[in-house]
Amino acid sequence: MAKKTILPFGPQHPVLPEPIQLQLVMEDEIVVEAIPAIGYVHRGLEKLTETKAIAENIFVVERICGICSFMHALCYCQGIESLMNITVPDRSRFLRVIWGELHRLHSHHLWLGLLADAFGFESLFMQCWRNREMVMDIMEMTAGSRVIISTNALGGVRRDIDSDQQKFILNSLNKLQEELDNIKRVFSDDYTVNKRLVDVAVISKEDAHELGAVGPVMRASGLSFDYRTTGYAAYNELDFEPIVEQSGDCYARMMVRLRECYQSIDIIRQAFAKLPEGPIASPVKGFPSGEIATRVEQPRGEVLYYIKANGTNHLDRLRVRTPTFANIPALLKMVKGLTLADIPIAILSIDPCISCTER
Amino acid sequence: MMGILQTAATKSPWIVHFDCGSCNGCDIEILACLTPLYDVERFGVLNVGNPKHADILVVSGTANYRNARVLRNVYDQMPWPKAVVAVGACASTGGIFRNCYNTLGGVDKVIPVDVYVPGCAAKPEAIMEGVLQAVQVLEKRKETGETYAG
Amino acid sequence: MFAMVKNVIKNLFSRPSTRLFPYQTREFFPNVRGSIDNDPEVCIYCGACQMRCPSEAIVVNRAEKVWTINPYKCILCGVCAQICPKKSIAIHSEYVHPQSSKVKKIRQKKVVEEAQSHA
Amino acid sequence: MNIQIIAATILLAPVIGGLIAGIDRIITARMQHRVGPPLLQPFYDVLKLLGKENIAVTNDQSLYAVLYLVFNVITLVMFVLQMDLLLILFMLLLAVASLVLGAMSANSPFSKIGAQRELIAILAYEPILISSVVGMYFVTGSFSISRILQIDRMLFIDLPLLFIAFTYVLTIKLRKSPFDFSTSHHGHQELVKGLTIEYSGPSLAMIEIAHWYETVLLLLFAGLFFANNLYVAVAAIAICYFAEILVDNIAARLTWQIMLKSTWIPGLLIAVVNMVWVYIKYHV
Repeated sequence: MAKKTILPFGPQHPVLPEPIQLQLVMEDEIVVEAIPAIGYVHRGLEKLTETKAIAENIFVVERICGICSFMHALCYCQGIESLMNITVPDRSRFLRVIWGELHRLHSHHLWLGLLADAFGFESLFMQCWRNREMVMDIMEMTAGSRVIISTNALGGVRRDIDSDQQKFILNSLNKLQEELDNIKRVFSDDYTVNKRLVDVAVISKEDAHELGAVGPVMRASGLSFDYRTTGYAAYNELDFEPIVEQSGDCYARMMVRLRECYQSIDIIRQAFAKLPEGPIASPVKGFPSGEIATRVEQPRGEVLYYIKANGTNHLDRLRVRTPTFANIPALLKMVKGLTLADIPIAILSIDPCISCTER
Repeated sequence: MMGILQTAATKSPWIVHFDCGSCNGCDIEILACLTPLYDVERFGVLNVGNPKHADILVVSGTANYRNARVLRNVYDQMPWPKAVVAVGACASTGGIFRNCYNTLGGVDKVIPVDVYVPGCAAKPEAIMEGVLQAVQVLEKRKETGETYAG
Repeated sequence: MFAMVKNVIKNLFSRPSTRLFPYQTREFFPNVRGSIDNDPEVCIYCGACQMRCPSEAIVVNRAEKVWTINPYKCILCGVCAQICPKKSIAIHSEYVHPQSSKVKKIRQKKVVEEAQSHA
Repeated sequence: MNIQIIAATILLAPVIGGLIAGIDRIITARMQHRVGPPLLQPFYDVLKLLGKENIAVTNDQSLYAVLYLVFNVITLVMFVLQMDLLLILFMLLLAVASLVLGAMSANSPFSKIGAQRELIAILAYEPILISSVVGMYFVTGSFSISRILQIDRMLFIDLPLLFIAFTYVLTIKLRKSPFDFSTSHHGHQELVKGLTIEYSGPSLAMIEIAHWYETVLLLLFAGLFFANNLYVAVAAIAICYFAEILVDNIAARLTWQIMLKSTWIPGLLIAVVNMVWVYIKYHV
């Protein structure tokens, strides 16, 4: 009978930059149980939105998470817009898709780098983050800020992308695709990488469905579901298929995200090809009332916003269910029985965003 | 001999990063500082991830009731001389989350802060500049032999 | 097994992609949100920016015609510049430099004191 | 004469070791498309650590750090004085043992698991190290370095497979990826810094300096395979170390299970094949 050790994993840990604590109960190096302790990032953001004006809340919800901030703002704006029956101009719908996919690109690159770091592949981490800087440059050029781009507004977007910028973006994306080919070969073929990813932390199709996994975690287990296919923003006019892998292990989750990078590049190109001329925002008058639930597909999965408005400039209630929250049951199932060395990889494979989850 | 020790202290600032309730925006910019385009290792900066090895504590995000104790712990575990850099509007004053019910405000409510880096999210250039300023603080502490001041 | 070798060797024999900050500063893109400034001569001290600032970083004293921004509270959303009726608030691409204390940026109308003394 | 050699070794080895570490860091940075730290960075690091506060969690911890350094110095001095190779290996083992004991003495799960992994690493590389020494014995008829150096034959010609096995375990000894699971050069692993997590300030500096001695010793050991020609030996050491850096940058960290399998099955196999071959060649 092995002695049980409790390893406090976090809240300050270099592999996991975010403060969540997992108390790993271990027998030798096998984890028998993982007890999460959360609340380190809880700020009380939902309550804050009730005191701010509706338009100001865009900046608040953007700061739920710095990595997928655009998606949060998009989801919020779409909710308010449908409450107020605002039709968004066509150009801004396409611009939203472009920025959304750029965010997905940067988020997935970030994740690929962190995954490489988690299995100790420092040069691959550097390579991913170097490629990511191309996307960050695009963000900085088009939106004026690298991370939290604040381009969403009620009724449309705040900034336009002109033709020079469009040329720059498409050039960068071509370069990015070449670089992606380089790292894809490493991620998919390298012997040591495969040793660390294949058959680690498997979630079966049934489990993924039962535990309510979302996003790449679900798609890696063979369930074809992507909220973008329902056609919010301009996705209904673009041609893409949800990316699905069958094996449900860390390798499959990595492959889903890697292939989604290519998909995002493709979607951005399509969106630029179809980008209509016209205004970028429609005027917004009055205040919303009623309640609504809206959803958007984030890099990590689908996010759900519940908004209750009462006809004044303040909301009654805003509730956010983030993809990481939905994926945590799947994570807790994964980590049981893993060795300690696989724990960081398993945790990262759901792409946890604790600041989303705890708000 | 002491002179060599002092110059060495300014050439090898090891950082430990603690995310206190940040939205990840500043965190990923801190990480971006380590990556090829910014490469803080040029100044000898390493992200050691272990407070016992670190000289500079880089904090992002607001302190809240839950993580204030952890933040204090991380700070206390660092060997003297040490310096603290607060990255981003949240770490400096609480930023947009200042009025949330669970936040205490800036991290200077919990630990003494030496350099404030503004921005939301702070640019990698600003973060690097902040770390280099903290190095100056370290040098001064080394010279004066300042010890625990609270 | 050696999929990474090609990348690594290519990196080894090409110039590093590092931006040599602070020895070389990079040119920011136009319209980058770095710092917020106000032209005290154009500003009418209406206080609209104070009202709309999501993080309450701007304080306008209408009586004494003083406009103050705390860059350590500012989240650089750009709303103030967008809604300013006189367009006196400008966003510069140069970021606010780190400091050891939280210094506020104060913009004050210079002629104010003279005008008051005449009155 | 001996005292001069000993003094020169003790003074020069950390300089060389530190420079090697500096070159290593620059080449690694370039491989990652970065500029990297200045060449003297490892010295700055160590000098800085020496000037820092020493936080010890147990009484014996700092003692074990000193012991680790002392044993490494003794091992290197023994090597330079051309003493018995088997004895040198055992002294090296003592050095690692004090590092493990130091990690075990701290009541931290991270450092304890790091220590356990280091013990497994010893289990993996020690047979190969011993068999390469035994292989040298079969060729030269002696465990003593002074006798080995007198042979005017390149040992590599007789022991190519053992040299390959030796460079393989060199990755474990130098704590390079893919086998850097007990402690690693950068802190981004599940054990943070593993073995050395509880050390700080001067004790950590001592461990760093000890690493430099160890690096010099191991590279000299690799040079022993080419001992009759100095230029070839230096070139071989350089190529060997470059290969280590390259492997460090092209591989993910593996688990100790894979390490044990790969050192014991193919590693020991080629070592034994080589040993049998030289035994038949020289003794039958």
